[in-house]
Amino acid sequence: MTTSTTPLPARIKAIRQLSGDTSLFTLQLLKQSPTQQTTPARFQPGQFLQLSVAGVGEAPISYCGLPSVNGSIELCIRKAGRVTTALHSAVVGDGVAVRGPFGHGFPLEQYTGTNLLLVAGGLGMAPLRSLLLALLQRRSCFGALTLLYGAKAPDALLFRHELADLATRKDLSIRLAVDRAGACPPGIPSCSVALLPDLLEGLEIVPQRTAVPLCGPSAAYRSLIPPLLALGIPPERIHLSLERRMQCGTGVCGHCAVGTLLCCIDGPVFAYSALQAIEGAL
Amino acid sequence: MKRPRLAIAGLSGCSGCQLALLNCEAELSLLLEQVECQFFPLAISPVELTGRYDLALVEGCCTSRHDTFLLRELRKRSSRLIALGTCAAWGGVAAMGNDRPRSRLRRQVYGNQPIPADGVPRPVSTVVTVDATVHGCPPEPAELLALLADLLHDTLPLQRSFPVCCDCRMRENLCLLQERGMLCLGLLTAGGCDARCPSLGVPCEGCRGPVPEANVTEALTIYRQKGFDAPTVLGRLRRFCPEWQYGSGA
Amino acid sequence: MAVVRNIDQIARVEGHGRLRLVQRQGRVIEARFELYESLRLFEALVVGRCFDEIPAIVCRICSICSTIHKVAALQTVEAALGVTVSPQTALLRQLAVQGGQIESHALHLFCLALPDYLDCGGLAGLARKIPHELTQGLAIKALGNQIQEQVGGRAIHPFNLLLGGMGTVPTRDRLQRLADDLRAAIAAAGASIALIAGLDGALPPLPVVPGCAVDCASSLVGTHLATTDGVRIGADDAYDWLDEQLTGTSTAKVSNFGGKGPYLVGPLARLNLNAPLEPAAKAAFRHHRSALIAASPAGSNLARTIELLQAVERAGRLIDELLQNGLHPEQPVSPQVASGSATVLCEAPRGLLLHQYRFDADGRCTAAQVVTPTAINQRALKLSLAALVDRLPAATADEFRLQAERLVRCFDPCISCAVH
Amino acid sequence: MPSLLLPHADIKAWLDRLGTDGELHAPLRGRDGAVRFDVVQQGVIPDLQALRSLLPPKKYLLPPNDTVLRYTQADGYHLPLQATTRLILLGLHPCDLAAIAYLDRQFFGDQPDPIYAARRQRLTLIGSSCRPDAYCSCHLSPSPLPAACDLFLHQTATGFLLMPETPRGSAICQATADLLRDYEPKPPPSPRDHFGVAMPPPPQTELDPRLPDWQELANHCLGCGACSLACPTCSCFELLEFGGLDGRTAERLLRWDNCLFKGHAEVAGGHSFQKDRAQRFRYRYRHKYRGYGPLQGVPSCVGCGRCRVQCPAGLDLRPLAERLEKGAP
Ligand SMILES: Cc1cc2nc3c(=O)[nH]c(=O)nc-3n(C[C@H](O)[C@H](O)[C@H](O)COP(=O)(O)OP(=O)(O)OC[C@H]3O[C@@H](n4cnc5c(N)ncnc54)[C@H](O)[C@@H]3O)c2cc1C
Ligand code: SF4
Ligand code: SF4
Ligand code: SF4
Repeated sequence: MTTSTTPLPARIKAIRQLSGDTSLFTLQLLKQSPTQQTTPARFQPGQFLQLSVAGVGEAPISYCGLPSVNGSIELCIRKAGRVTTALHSAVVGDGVAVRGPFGHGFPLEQYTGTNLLLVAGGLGMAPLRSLLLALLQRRSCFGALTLLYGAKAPDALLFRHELADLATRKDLSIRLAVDRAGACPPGIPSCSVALLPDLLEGLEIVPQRTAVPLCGPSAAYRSLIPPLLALGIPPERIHLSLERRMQCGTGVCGHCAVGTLLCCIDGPVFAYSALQAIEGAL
Repeated sequence: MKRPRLAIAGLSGCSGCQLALLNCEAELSLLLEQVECQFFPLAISPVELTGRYDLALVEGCCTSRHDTFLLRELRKRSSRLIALGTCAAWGGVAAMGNDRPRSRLRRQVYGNQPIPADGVPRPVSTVVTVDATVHGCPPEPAELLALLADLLHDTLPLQRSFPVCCDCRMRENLCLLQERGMLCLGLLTAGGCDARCPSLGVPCEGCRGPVPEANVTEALTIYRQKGFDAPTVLGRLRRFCPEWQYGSGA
Repeated sequence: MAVVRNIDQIARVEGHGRLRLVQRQGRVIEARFELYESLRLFEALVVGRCFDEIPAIVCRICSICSTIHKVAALQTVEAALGVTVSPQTALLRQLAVQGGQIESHALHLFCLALPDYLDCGGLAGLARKIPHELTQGLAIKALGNQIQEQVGGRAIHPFNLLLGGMGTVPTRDRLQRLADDLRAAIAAAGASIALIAGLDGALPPLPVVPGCAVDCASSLVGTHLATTDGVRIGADDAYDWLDEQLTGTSTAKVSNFGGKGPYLVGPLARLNLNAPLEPAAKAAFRHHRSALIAASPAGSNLARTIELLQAVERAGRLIDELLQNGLHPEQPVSPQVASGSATVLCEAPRGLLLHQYRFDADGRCTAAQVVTPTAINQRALKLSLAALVDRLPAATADEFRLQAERLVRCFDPCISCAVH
Repeated sequence: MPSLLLPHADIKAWLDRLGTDGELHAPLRGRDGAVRFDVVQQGVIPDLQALRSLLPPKKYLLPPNDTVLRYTQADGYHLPLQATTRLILLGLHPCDLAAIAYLDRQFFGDQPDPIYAARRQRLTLIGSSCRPDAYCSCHLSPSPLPAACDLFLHQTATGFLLMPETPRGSAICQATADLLRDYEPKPPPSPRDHFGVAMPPPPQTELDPRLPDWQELANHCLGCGACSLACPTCSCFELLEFGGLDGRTAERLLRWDNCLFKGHAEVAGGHSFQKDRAQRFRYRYRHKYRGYGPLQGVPSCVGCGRCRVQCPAGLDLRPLAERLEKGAP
């Protein structure tokens, strides 16, 4: 019961700046939730939690790392409004509070044995990193693994160093795109000046055996989905994470309806087939 | 924790927004402990701008050269600048006569006697960028205190967008416009005052300025049905904000 | 060679005023207090507006005096259009005005003036030096605001005071609670008289300025002006007699008093013109009589403190009277629209206030005049500053400035009002 | 079993007795002529003929401004203390009862909302029959919701027929048995009979954004929020956090929101997922006539007519609903 309403205390354990306005926050839960089964640290990639800064408010944030048993949580947060600005002026050791996990994540169980094409635009990399790490943990269960990731400029690419390391792996193919070239910070794996959909060109895809987890802004969805469909990917295997205004995260505040679905409990990850007919879903 | 530095300044106005703060008698001593109020001519001497400010609160509209100078100076020195109250946000009562030539208004008051040059009263945001706005003539004490609490939490107030009617209906008031045929501007006015006036049976005079997406066209139709012609209503609307967007809210 | 030094903005007064000191050979030879508030031109803004809009607009002339401006405008419009309000409304208006008086006087004394005598710059310093007195003072100030809130609907720019009546009559419970709190505050208000009287004024002896006030009973509204030197002017002639002119570099007009004067308006003038007093205030006045009768403007703060006590007592008595009469819901009287004009004289916290409006047959305002106490006081202040220059021949500019600011604050100037 | 009749003459005595088991709230007509649910003082007779209160009884379950969490440095976030006085709500019409049933389903869901649950538990609901007017559309509500209550009062010419529906309701009847008479003629109708008729379940097709009706509604809508605030099942809320001036405490406030407000679907940076009012009308429409989330397929309009009465522009979604919900898309 408490998980749905009372945020649990946590402490900021580490802050790592990833780009001009985005940092990776590692939180440490200070208390287990009273009902042991659910803890904000155990989740499915694609799920989110509600992060509170006392005196400022609460914001929905996607998990960006792996579930943990010791109560450690990684979140990648962009400075955007009240809560996120307050967070960006916080320092290691400061207290925050969390409740979650909420929503439906990516359907990992469906992915066994399939090829996966992960496509991230901008901050969409946050939940997809969580997914990618989970896939790599059980790498042998899945087929070919490809990550396409686009950002505005080279210095806006999140997790640059991690990506550079991952790029050396044989069992994962990574393609990066930036809207405009810029000073290239060191350690960046090769990236092309291109739009995200351009990265699809020349990819070898077996449409019937591929699932596409997608995460990015609406504009990215609108430009990516038609070419994906054209490649023959079935709409029910395109999984995208939607952003909506959220207050409660538990399906009662009435803010996040997409058609007659609620983003917070029916999503935030939806199969495209469920959204196709809905006005303004993307 | 370092105490945030605060500057509170008045341009052309009645000092009401600043007084609203001094009227928070019960909270004043706590406030004085929490923030360093370095520039506040109404209540603190000496008057001098020094260093940088975490927050500048600016009351009043920008009329004279002196107003403009002070405003620019505050903007340069402050991380955040808040337009405090309706004059700062919209021009307020002083801008009510902006539909007439300024020289004519001046002649009406001073005849042909020479007076120092002045300008046309205008909102603060036409001169400098504004980080947030607190509405009201005067602002609600609770909103002022929330703003200062936000300062202590390193953030800015949420800018909301509902009309006074929303406050009014939440208080379960009988609608003065519909049931009493009074010229209540609650439909078009930014809420947040807890419907102070209608709750006492006094129609809203629009002291908080336009609500975002105000549907003036439709409101004029409704007011006309209640017997108020457009010039009367527009005159009322201009009491606190000289320039309204008339387009339908759609 | 003369050197001019500007103190660009005097702090702890309402509005924008600067002190200009002219020095020769290190000595201050002239001091001027100039008001440079931006023009808002209320007297022109209301022209063309319907009579029922005037009070809500002009009350925005000043926040500290908004209640008395509102009431003055209401009474003027009502007088012009021949409206009489119920005795209950009349009492409630008086009560609101007393609330305004309490708030204004307490603000000045406890927030703006006291630091002058305790060698600090404002509230933070006071909180360190006299925490107990400050808390008490702020509590009295809060009471003034609560009265304005209960009766006027809001502490600043009261909206519940309407043409012809009230929006909603306050409830018995609320008024009773206020009356209890007011009664309890009498002691604290009395203690503040001792506090102010005990402070070293430090200002050198200055000339006495004759006083001028509305000849009114305790209602603060009256029909005549009276001066300590025996002039008596009816409301209809008052505007002409005050004879406002623009002079010098201030944006506020100055009164010429029909070629006489200058006169001082405000608490000291009221006490010198025998404004009726409640028992405790009367006793305090008797006790301090010698420091008040025919005193220079430097005595203003003491006079103001006695008036603070007076307002606390008076407000309590007004509530008693209201409760005794029983509270009745009432509908505002709607005026007949007709042409007309009227002038109302009343006492704002800082002194004489005049509102005058003229309406055409459609009820639209064709002319408006507002004369405010701070504007009127400019000549008295000028005279006092000149005397200060004479009395402090050896002072350095900084020493002089300190005294000059003290003197200015004795007048409790309200510059938004003065310029309007 | 014979029904129980409370004769008109004994109502006052009955009410006084009721009030001993909790605070009695019922529709009262104020001096301004408006009807509001409020506490019934001894000796005051509530207006049981009144058709609709300004605010619906949702204010007892989901107050318009409600502190839902407090924060202190020592204890972190915690639930505020809840008042536990029992409340008896009397004079709830079948539509308002159905609306409470709707809120129950929403807030009890998988995980009950603790504050709602506590508030709900302390309520005793006493319904009463009514005579719908032209604004009511309860007879058109295709709602599967029950008009459930503890006790239902059926108004007749001679008095009220008391129909207990729960043990709590029966207990009230027993405790006041001396004031009640047996009433033989025929069994009174159940509350459900007062409310709703079978209509085809709502079609789950998407709403056609090209219908001119949306733009027409949008042009006239003032965005004042009256409709949703007055609606017994509109329950959109926002959560606002206010920090204390001490910098160490905070409280989180739940405040009614409205899907027609500009900010309803706005996210950081000012982007909105419901950009224009026409689109927002479809949002409202979906919730009212088709339901969303776990309550998909459960229309939430119970036909009380408040939105139509209170809209200053006189807007009415009902004719459109009649057109769109009769099976056709
Ligand atoms: C499922 C989901 C996952 C998200 N994951 C991330 C993430 O991993 N990293 C990240 O940086 N951002 C993420 N966001 C966006 C993030 O929630 C917003 O940037 C954040 O709410 C802004 O809050 P604020 O208080 O800083 O801004 P303000 O604009 O001041 O927000 C005020 C309130 O509005 C609501 N709100 C504002 N913007 C949004 C928004 N975009 N989405 C939902 N509610 C909003 C919140 O309830 C917030 O309390 C996610 C959003 C959703 C819906
Ligand atoms: S009285 Fe005024 S503010 Fe209240 S609902 Fe009616 S129009 Fe809106
Ligand atoms: S009701 Fe209207 S006039 Fe009154 S305080 Fe609110 S916005 Fe101002
Ligand atoms: S939509 Fe209108 S008629 Fe239906 S329940 Fe809500 S307020 Fe009543």
